[in-house]
Amino acid sequence: MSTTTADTAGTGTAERAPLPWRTLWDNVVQAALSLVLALVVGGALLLVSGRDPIAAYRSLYYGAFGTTDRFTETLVKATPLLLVAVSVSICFRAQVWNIGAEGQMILGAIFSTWVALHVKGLPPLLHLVLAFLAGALGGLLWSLIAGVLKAYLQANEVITTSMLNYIAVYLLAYLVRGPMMDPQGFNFPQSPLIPEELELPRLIARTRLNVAFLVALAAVLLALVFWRSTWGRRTEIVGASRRVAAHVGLNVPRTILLATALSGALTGIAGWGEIFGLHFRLIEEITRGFGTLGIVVALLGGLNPIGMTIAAFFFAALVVGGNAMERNANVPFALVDVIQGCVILLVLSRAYLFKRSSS
Amino acid sequence: QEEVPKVKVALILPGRADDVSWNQASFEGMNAAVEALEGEIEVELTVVEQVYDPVDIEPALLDYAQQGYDLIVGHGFQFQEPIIKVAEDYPDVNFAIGTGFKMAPNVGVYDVKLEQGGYLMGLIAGYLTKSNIVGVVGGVDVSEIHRGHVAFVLGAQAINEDVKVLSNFVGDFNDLAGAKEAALSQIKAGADVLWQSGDGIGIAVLGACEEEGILCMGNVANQNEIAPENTLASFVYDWGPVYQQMIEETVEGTFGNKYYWIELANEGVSVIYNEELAEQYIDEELQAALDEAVEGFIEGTLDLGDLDAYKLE
Amino acid sequence: MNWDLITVSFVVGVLASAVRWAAPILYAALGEVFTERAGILNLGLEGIMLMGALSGFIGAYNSGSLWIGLLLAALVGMAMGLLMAFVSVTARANQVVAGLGITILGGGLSTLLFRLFFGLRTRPPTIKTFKVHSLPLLGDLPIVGEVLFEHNVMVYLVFILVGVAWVVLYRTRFGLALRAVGERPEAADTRGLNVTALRYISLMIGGAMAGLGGAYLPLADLGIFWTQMTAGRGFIAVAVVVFSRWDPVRALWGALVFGGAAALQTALQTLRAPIDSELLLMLPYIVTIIVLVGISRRAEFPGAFAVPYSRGEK
Amino acid sequence: MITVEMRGITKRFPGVLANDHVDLDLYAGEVHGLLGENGAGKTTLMNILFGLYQPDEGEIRVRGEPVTIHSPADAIALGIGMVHQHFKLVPPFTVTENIILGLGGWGFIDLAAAQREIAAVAAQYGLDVDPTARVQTLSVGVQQRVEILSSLYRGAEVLILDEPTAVLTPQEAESLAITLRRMAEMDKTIVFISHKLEEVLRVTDRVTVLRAGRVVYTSMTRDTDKATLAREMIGHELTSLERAKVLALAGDEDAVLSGTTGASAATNNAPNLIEVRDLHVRDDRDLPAVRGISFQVHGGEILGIAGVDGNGQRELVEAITRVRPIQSGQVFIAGEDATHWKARDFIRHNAAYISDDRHRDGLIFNFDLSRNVTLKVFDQQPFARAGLLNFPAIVRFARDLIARFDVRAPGPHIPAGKLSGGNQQKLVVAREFSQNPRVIVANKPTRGLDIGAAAYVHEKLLEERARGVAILLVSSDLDEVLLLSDRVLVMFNGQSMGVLRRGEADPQTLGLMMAGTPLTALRVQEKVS
Ligand SMILES: Nc1ncnc2c1ncn2[C@@H]1O[C@H](COP(=O)(O)OP(=O)(O)OP(=O)(O)O)[C@@H](O)[C@H]1O
Ligand SMILES: Nc1ncnc2c1ncn2[C@@H]1O[C@H](COP(=O)(O)OP(=O)(O)OP(=O)(O)O)[C@@H](O)[C@H]1O
Ligand SMILES: [Mg+2]
Ligand SMILES: [Mg+2]
Repeated sequence: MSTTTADTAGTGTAERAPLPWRTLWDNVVQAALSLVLALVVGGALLLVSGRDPIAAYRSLYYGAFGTTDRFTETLVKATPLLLVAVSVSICFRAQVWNIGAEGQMILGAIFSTWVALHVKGLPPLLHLVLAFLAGALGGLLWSLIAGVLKAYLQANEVITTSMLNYIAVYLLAYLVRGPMMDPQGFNFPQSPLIPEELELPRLIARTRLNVAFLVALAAVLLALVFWRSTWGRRTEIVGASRRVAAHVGLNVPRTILLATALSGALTGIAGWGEIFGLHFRLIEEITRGFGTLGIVVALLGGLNPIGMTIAAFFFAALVVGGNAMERNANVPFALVDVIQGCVILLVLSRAYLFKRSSS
Repeated sequence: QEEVPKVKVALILPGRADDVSWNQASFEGMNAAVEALEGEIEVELTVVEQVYDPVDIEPALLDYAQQGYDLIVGHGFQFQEPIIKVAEDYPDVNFAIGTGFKMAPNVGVYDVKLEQGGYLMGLIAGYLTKSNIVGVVGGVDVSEIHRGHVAFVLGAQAINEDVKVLSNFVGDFNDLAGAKEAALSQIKAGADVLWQSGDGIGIAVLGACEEEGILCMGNVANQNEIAPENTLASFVYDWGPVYQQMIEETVEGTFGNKYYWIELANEGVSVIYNEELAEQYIDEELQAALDEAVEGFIEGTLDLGDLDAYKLE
Repeated sequence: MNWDLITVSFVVGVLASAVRWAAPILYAALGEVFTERAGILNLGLEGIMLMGALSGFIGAYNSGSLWIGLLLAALVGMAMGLLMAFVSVTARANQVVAGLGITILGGGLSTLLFRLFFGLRTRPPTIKTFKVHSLPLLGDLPIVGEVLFEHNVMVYLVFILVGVAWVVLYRTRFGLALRAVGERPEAADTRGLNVTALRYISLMIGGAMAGLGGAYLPLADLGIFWTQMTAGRGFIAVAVVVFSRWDPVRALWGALVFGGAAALQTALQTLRAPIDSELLLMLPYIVTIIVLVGISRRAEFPGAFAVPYSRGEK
Repeated sequence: MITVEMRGITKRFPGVLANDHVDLDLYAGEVHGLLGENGAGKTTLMNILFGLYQPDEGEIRVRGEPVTIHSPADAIALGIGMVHQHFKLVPPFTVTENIILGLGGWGFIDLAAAQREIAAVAAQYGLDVDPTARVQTLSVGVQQRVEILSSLYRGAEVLILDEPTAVLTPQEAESLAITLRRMAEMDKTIVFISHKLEEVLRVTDRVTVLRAGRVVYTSMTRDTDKATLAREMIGHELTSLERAKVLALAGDEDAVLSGTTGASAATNNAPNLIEVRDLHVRDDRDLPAVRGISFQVHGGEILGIAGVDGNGQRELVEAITRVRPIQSGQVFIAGEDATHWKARDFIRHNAAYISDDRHRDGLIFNFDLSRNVTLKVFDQQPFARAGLLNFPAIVRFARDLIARFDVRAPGPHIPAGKLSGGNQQKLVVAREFSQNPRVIVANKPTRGLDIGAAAYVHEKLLEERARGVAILLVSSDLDEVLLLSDRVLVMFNGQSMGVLRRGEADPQTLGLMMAGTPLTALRVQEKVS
């Protein structure tokens, strides 16, 4: 048995060619309305806790879009969100409820950093590519654990992937204190820095926006192509009904494995991007929250590549702006979480709450 | 009338300001420093809590740097890398790292000699144990916590050759119930004096000792009141003086490229005893050992060696 | 490794610790059994438990009665369950994301409200917890007595609730209806049952139980509230439910297996097993996966698991 | 006495007017036949009466009182029960649990008492069921009895049966008819939906015909006949030629098709395209279901498999089509050993398969029609090039099939789940026939089709046979088997009771064999007597 969860968020199942624009538009309108509602709720909470909502939201907006620097931060945050969302959307369409992005990202980071540190004597570009592939491989292998357990032993992936997340966190903790610890690092839990020539080039000087962002956009293109491909179609059929898929001659376990593998590879790449674009060494907690938010982004984007791009950008703005609001408007950090939770729940309920407005 | 210099200071805490521990000590120390400087320097202070994830740290630093803050304090080892990176681009802004080892002309590191506390608490535990088993519980095996645990072992062994020291890490600073179970497990294994290396989980360890009726010691803040029947002493941090020093140096332009320690020598740390219990338990021999150790630390004659390299198996 | 520390008393301690680890998880898992039997996957347990912990603490702190704390925790948990019900049943949203949303919301809201209620303090507010009571006769049994019958009242209560849950689920018409709704909602619907209402109720039961499970931590164990103090127990509860195959009695075993792994991990650290603590900390999660794989081939998910219901009428 | 009056009932779905100002009166003590082509609106109308759908317009009165039926709970309270085409039972529950579900408050269950009560009701109506059996272990016929019993136990005065006989064996259908008559005598009202005209004429007291959502005809059954009913169902918009054909079909399909049915195209040297040797297969519960079956089907031949449902037919078909593992024995397709093939190999060898359960195996309900018709071919030219889908080609193909097979749908983009049952079946048939197969395995291919559509499928099968295709046809409808098959193999308890040639196969012999008497034994008896 599979964990099947129907999504109401307008996953196009009609052969109206690749993108159901109309559904997408409805989604955007409804999402915007629910966002407004969430901000109203958040505003009320701000008032209750004695803050000025207008000032707070102004600093949120400023924090996310105010200057080029702020805006690039939003894009930086959108990068892993987008990669994770594209990745999980593949699994989700196959009805594999992989919530293990967190762990897969960690493994991607571990593998790619290992290659950066331990493979010697390669020209930088080749070295970087190899590290990239290693990152993909790390994520792929970690996600395949759950994939194999699911495809051949029917182990529920919601559970296995969430357990694997914990295991990955402790594995990383172990590595940065043990085998991969920086010997010159005064026992700090981190690896040595990767060679400087492997750092991803910045797209805009003095900002953190780097090539990983382009990789995320490439993943979106890849997803657009994927859903027009026979492989994508096989994945969808297996997702829609394991039984029908078997009857029309598809190899169901293999399709599940391929979907989890592809998904894991993309998430692993997200881990690679964080290390090679931002941190330049293995540290703990690099992925906190991306797994969850990436999943949210995927579903709010209706598992549609374009929808997810919008959602990723939006959530990145919310997070970056939220953090700024916390810093500059003296809003308690917990309130930012509350607003985020409200946004998620309201946006999820959008089709119900705003039924009329879009039909 | 002389004009009072103005300084904008941002304090970034990785946890809650009311955690009765690491973050709270910093929060209170900074407020004390600001107050102490009143009239001399006008400090505009911003505090932000729960900036824990590396992914959020760098944006926070950048944001403050761009807003023209003069001193940005990151209260934890996870701030080291981002601060080193950002500081390069903002040479006019000063940055302080709470525990670390990297510095720059505009970056200083402040840290606590927790090993001093660990050693003193180890002496007490090693001396008072009847079962010859003592224990220490921590959140995560990292930087000053690691040094503290190691020094605890050394202290206990220094005073009691036969002592066995148990050491548990909970893996999560918020898992209080897990910390309590770790303490209970040590008690079941025979430990009869416990210490803890702070953070929220420390309170849970004190709770376990209270429940089981054994002696324990506090850390970071004066925690003697939390379990007054059982807590013999607390190793207390006071970041006020170093924060004050850092702010003053920011005004003077001498900040950076150095360590700002709180230690016994500058009274940044101290042991506060629970009077009633101290009377009962701390005899002359123990007192003498403690005094000697404190003296050794202050004079610099007591050297524990390279604690970072010491592996707690 | 300190073999000499392994005494009878130590081993008994490990087993009793397993029971204590299991108790709050079991509360949440029992409730989730009802929820999932009705066809809803509530991944929001973690957030609901945190809200339960907070409200239980506030209730007890202000009233001076732990029982009022428990009542409040159950009510607040129920309210969170209602929220989940609205999103997943009425709005028919994806349950995985809805649950994650509830978790984020519960985590933030509990911290926020704690700060609003108690402000910034130098010392955390505390309460006296439920005392440990050794049961008459049973508590005097050697070994078993200390492992099972020397606990606080919330541990005994959850044991009783296991039986109650079993009876309700298998011996009452309500339980039958609930299982039908999760197995084949259209069958329940055509027999005049209100699928929506039953799913709401199942989520309210699940929420109330998760609230109690969360409240266990401040009221029965620690005496204080702490941000994120559930530290993943809500997700573990979901795992326990799946590997208990939606059965209250097996959920008891499942929670004990996890509790046992966690207690064992702690014990091994205490004994200074020659493994790094980080690797030992993985133990409970690895055990969970292994147990899950062991039973998965036999795990018959409720027929309509995680599938929203509608009559197909647009 | 009038029990139910429906007045001006109108129900719209996106793009479809399912019911258009329908008036319907139901009397106590009558069996009321409801007829109409696939998609005419029969199920919709009854779902409205049962509270599953809300009408857009119109009024319902029960025993003279105007009522609003918001849900099945309301319907049940008004004494209305419904047995759906697709049963709504909880498979892992026992019969008793299914029947008492939703009744008697929320408290403790007194299982013994409930079982006694159920047994009593069952006895009263002559319905034979074991109250302690798990529903998932019961045959379709028994499951239907559970559904009927469940309504009666709830005190239903009005019982709606949606195509109850579509899944029954002739014997089961007969016993159902008896039960219905008995209920009518007890003054119950029964609505009987069916596509089988003879049955309707035999069982009902009155009939109503729906066409395109409208009531076009109502009559006492004794005042009407097959031809009239068929004409009313099809309507007058057809050309006279088509109408003549359909009417003829309704009257005597055999005669119309005789031109093609008579002689099999198979000759002795026609290739042997399907062969099964000593096949053993297990069912979902891992019990032996097929126990040593062997046969061959040549090109240009239809081999019928007759048998009471649940005697291993499904497992046999699934083993041949390679969606179920083979225990032992061999399967050959077009001369190749297919024993170790995958379903994909079967399909790639130009073999088509129509499953008897379109819900589970055949269609993806939330995929649109174009996706559904290309499920097996989307990765082939011209639907895919270089691994990418060619959407225009796919849509063109779908439009073409929809038109050719007369699938009543607003277009290729609507989800398959929104089609009426019969049109869903047509969609499956269209897909399977679209690739010019050499081998066809069809399990109950006309299940749920109206007479016109069923005749169309029959015609198609015969056309394919004429093309030289080997066809394995499984059906529990004896008429269908007899009409189409060149030879008939009767299955009982997983084994073959023997093979009859066309002409040898008469309903009586088949009946005996289906009940478990091997042909050899019959022959011996014949000789003896
Ligand atoms: N998951 C799958 N299920 C069914 N068929 C598949 C699947 N993946 C690939 N195929 C089929 O296999 C063909 C070749 O794909 P691929 O090269 O990936 O597989 P393969 O193992 O080489 O298969 P083959 O046995 O056909 O050579 C595709 O055109 C497609 O029809
Ligand atoms: N839930 C629905 N959503 C959209 N359209 C529907 C729905 N249910 C039925 N329809 C449409 O309403 C029309 C009538 O369908 P209905 O199922 O009542 O036909 P029917 O007479 O029972 O046909 P059949 O003999 O094939 O069972 C059909 O065109 C069908 O496609
Ligand atoms: Mg119908
Ligand atoms: Mg190939």
